[in-house]
Amino acid sequence: MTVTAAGSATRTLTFRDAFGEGLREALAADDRVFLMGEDVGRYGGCFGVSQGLLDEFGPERVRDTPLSESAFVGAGIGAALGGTRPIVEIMTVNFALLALDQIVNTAATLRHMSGGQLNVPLVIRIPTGPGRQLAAQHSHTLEGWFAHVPGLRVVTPATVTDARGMLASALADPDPVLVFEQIALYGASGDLPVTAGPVDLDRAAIRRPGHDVTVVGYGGSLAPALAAAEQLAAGGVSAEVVDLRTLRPLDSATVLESVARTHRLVVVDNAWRSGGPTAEVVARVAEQALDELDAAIERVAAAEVPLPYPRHLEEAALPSADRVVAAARRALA
Amino acid sequence: MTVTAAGSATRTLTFRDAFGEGLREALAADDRVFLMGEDVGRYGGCFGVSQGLLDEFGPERVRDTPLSESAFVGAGIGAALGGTRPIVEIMTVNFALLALDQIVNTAATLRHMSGGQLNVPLVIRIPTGPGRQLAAQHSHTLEGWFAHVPGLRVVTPATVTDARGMLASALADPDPVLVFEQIALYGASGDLPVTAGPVDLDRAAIRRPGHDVTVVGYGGSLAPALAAAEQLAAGGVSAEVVDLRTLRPLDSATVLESVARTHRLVVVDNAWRSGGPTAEVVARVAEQALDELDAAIERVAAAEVPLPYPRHLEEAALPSADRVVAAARRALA
Amino acid sequence: MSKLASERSVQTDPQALLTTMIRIRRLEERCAALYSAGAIRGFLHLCVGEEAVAAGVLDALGPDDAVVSTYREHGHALARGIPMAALLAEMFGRTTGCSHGRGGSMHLFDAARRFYGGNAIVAGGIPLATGLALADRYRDRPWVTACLFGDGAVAEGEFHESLNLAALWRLPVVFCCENNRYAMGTALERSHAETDLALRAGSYGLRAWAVDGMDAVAVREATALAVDTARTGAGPCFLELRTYRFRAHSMYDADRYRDRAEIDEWKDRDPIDRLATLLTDEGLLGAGGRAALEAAADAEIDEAVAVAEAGPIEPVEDLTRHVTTEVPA
Amino acid sequence: MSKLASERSVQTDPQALLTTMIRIRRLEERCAALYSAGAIRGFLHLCVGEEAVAAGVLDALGPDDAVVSTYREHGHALARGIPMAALLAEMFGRTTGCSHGRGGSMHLFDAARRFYGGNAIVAGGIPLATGLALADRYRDRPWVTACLFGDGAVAEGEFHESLNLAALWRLPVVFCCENNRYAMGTALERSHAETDLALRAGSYGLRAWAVDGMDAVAVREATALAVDTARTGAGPCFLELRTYRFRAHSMYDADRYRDRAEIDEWKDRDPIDRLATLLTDEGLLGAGGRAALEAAADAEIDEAVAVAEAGPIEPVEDLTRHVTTEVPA
Ligand SMILES: Cc1ncc(C[n+]2csc(CCOP(=O)(O)OP(=O)(O)O)c2C)c(N)n1
Ligand SMILES: Cc1ncc(C[n+]2csc(CCOP(=O)(O)OP(=O)(O)O)c2C)c(N)n1
Ligand SMILES: [Mg+2]
Ligand SMILES: [Mg+2]
Repeated sequence: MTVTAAGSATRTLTFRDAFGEGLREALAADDRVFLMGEDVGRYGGCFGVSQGLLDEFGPERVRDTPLSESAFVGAGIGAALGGTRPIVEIMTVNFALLALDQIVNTAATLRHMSGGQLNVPLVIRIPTGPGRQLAAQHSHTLEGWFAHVPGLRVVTPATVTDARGMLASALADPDPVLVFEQIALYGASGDLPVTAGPVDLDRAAIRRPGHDVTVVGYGGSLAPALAAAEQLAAGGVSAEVVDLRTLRPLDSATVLESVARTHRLVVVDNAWRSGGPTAEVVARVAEQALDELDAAIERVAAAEVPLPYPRHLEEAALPSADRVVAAARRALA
Repeated sequence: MTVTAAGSATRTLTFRDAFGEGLREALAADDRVFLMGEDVGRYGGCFGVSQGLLDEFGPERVRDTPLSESAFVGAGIGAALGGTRPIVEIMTVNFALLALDQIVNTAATLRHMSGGQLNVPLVIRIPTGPGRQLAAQHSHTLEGWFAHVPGLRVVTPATVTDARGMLASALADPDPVLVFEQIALYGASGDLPVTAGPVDLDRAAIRRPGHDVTVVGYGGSLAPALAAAEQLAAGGVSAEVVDLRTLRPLDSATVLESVARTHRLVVVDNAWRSGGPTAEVVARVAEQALDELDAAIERVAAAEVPLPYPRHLEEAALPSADRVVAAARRALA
Repeated sequence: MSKLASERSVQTDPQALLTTMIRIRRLEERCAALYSAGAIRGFLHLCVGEEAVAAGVLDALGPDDAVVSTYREHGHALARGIPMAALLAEMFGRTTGCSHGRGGSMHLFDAARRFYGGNAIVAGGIPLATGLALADRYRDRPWVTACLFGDGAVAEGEFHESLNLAALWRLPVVFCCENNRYAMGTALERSHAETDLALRAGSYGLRAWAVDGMDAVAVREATALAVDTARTGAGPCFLELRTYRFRAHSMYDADRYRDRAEIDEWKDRDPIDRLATLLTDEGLLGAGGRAALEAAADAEIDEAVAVAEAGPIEPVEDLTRHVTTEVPA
Repeated sequence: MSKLASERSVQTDPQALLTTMIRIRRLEERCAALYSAGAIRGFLHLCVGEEAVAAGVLDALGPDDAVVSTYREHGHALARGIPMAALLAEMFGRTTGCSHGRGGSMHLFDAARRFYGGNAIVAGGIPLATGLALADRYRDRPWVTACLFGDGAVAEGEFHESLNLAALWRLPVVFCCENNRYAMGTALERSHAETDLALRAGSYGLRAWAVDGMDAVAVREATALAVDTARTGAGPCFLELRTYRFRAHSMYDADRYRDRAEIDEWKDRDPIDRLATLLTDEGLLGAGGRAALEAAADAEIDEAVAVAEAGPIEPVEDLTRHVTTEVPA
């Protein structure tokens, strides 16, 4: 634990540990909570997030499932209806495609179809994102698809504090919540205030205040946004960085307020450019704040290609701090 | 057959028959072509589109499948690799969720993963859309999801000529093409030039020229766009109506050119508002033609609710000509 | 095959089964008329001919047991005890409907009766049922979930994944496959390489057997046995209930894919006629007894239609309600 | 169980199988080293211990037959005849790789050899293989598709849907389940209610049997029989090839979920040792014969590594190529 200049105590931990602590706390706090998914138990989680939990909580509460994404996600929905609080892990978003029917046609619709009689207090954890040379089938960023669906909440922790706190908030939500965890961040560290607890799931956050240009990111695109802001600052440009945090419901008010201050907007997205979730951010600004804009909106997103294996091509396909800086400079030109 | 004033011969037929004729012609023209899907044969197609084809072409070429969306779509991919030209029907887009893994992780990626060695000349027909009081699980508009994925082509016939001609064009494409057919249009009729043949799949079309405001629709949202233009004309407003036709690759140039003439944009979409395919249209205009806009962009889209069963609520949830007119008037105010 | 009254297990009340079947049959026929008259819209799937399944399965469940069904669920819902007026109001899209009018015919729900729909995705309810059973197991409750689905659903991946999961974890589910030999227009043998569905299900290591689904008493007793098995922790069971639908797949279907002769053959095995005859033969149903039951059902339906029609429609201002839970401020 | 040389079917050449297995083993071990050195990236799944499956299955196929595999496919690719240099260049991300460098270890392709990947979605290749067989059937070609996948894949819905479809349509596919008893860290009996996978597969009405997957000759002969069956129109077959992986699931896996003793027990059945011993006993492999094969494999690998390393990387300007077919203007 360290104490910062301002006197607030923090400790440093990895995203992996932050997510893991969130799980441990959730299991300890409420015996209706259990974790299920492929290799969450004996293996310790594909990325080590749930290491140790099987020993601590036993096989009823930390359940390894067969390779059956549709069935175990659907079983999570049923178990949630049955009064438990399941946390279902889909090993990565790439395999979530196999469970989409259950998520979209059942989890998201049950409350509505039943006229409000039922609710589905289910949390689905989905590791996501590119960056590890895993090629075309293992590098998807599909958070935007889920964010399109009424009835779901989609959160994308991009800081250690959110990684630590979002699960508790998600479990407190009476409706289905999808938590997208960035695989590329698991090994990264950040500072967590020792007083940190559940976090607000309704609001975007300004991660760095600024007044010349607004840079919007979320999940895996927050890091290049922040790095770009750093570089821009060195060149005398003050960038305000907004972390969307929750893609549905989308807090566009925070973005609009920022744009009202800066009059310039760059959005950053690991998803393919066309139809990614930041298209919605751009659309809302174009609808609601056109007069505020002093420059064309810039998008920095993934190239329109299934992700290639070689590092140099994968890097070229993805947003980088340099590309964000260049976009911001265009907006300021 | 009728001969219009201009002397061009046309005949009137339903979308159902237009799609059916396209199928018949494709089967007759190339013996590598076969049709497969649930109830396409004996039943005649869930909506009657393939009525009669089983008798005409036999069970090898018109194949009823078990209820196994993932397997028969995947089998279509494999059969395409194996030198045939399968047309796979997924009964409606609502069930396409069960086949998304095959479409996204296999059909869209095989060419790239193999470094260009393979291509997948597969056509998938997907009836889609709301409007028949089929409620929350049977009224999806998810074309935009597919349009997000590099490697796929997504076409959305909204006129009888496109309904008649797009299949041939899709079959001529060496890569996977998804043809979304509007269920609500099957029974509607239109005029088809007797000389009509394959159609261009690369370009949007201006369905009605105008100079005051651009109204963009596609598939099921073209009809309210056109009806609105009619109403607007009665009030002295000249609306230009653009039919996107192909959602991927998106021909934004046609939209941008129109906006450069009208300086006002209304987009109409049966998909849920947040993250629907028209968010991308709006985003492109905001990126590339901000200076052309004299008013905030307007979106008329589906309400953020799983579609409700009662007619009055379903209607209220969907775009209508009146809502488009109101949006256009706001843009012109 | 059905046993004589003296041999039947004590809980089975054949008169009650007959009454339920007649109420279902008459309600379904009325629904067809209401659909033709435009009062019911959307898709409408009737279970005429399959009433023995609805009556038999549902009668074997206790009030705490859960039910998961399909779009062909009117009979299940009625047999579960949902009032006719609530069912009809739902099909009329009224707020007094059992799903507040939001769902229509394919989405009948009743949380208090643990009736979890009404699912229009074929096989979509099977994972859900597995999860309800998991919750009961997890919370140590002696409840069972009955999951109803068709023969077509057996071809879907979700069926396979769920049966394996339920068998692996020994969950208290009874999988009730209502095998009416057709999935829309596709006959069983054109959908399944192995048409003995109980044999197929048995390969997951659970108890599975076929039952005459035109015999309400047999269905009731088989279900009771399966429910007992599941309740006592011996794991899930699978019942293949062999039945037939007398009407088309939906009101939208021209029914061109079946032989008239085949339909007639099955109609000869009408589950209502059959049980009524048996009860008459055994002296348990007097002359005019069946007609009286039918008249009572019709009276109940008349009243329910009137009540349902009087129900209000939801104001358009409420369009986006029921999407997420409304948390009181 | 393997037969004596005199009893083996004429086509089976055990020396060739041994050579193939040794080439696979040495290549895999080299890949591990290259991964640790950072020359190979992404996920790397090795098949050490499972070489008898790769050697035996692939040897039973003709050049026109098709192969569909998984992310654990180096051995299959090599046994199919893809040159080592093309495999290694792929793992190094060079344009001379068998997938032009775009795919990496999990996505080895070779259209000319009808090797259709290299699929990183568990069970994702099974529908594809079914479709390749459908095309052969449709075009009246006497070709067979071999579809390789793991025991974990059997739990997926796509397995079930595909087996039913293939059996229903009597398609010429041989489903080769490489049962190494683990799906990542999850043991067979914690994934499957019924662990006799051949029995499960048999319930689709196709021929299915289990084979000692540590015996290359047995695998070869079983596959030949299955391929013949499929080729002559008698429908698909399913082979459960019982084997074991000696190394972790991937280079990323700490392998904490298996007992050392279990691993050692299976290592005693090493398929290479076993066949080498058999051949030695039968006088078909002289002293130093195995060492010579290993040395030859190493020399081949050394040269292939050098060739692969010399391959160019793709220019960044070409990033968006290979997404759709480039139609010449
Ligand atoms: C996943 C999915 N695919 C297709 C459909 C369209 N559909 C609705 S009912 C049906 C037939 C189902 O047959 P079966 O399971 O035997 O039930 P039955 O209608 O005979 O009661 C089909 C194909 C659907 N609703 N869901
Ligand atoms: C659909 C899907 N779910 C999960 C994964 C992650 N994953 C990769 S390999 C694997 C285990 C597969 O086991 P098995 O089928 O037995 O093959 P093996 O690795 O043993 O060869 C898992 C869970 C995946 N790639 N695809
Ligand atoms: Mg049926
Ligand atoms: Mg395995």
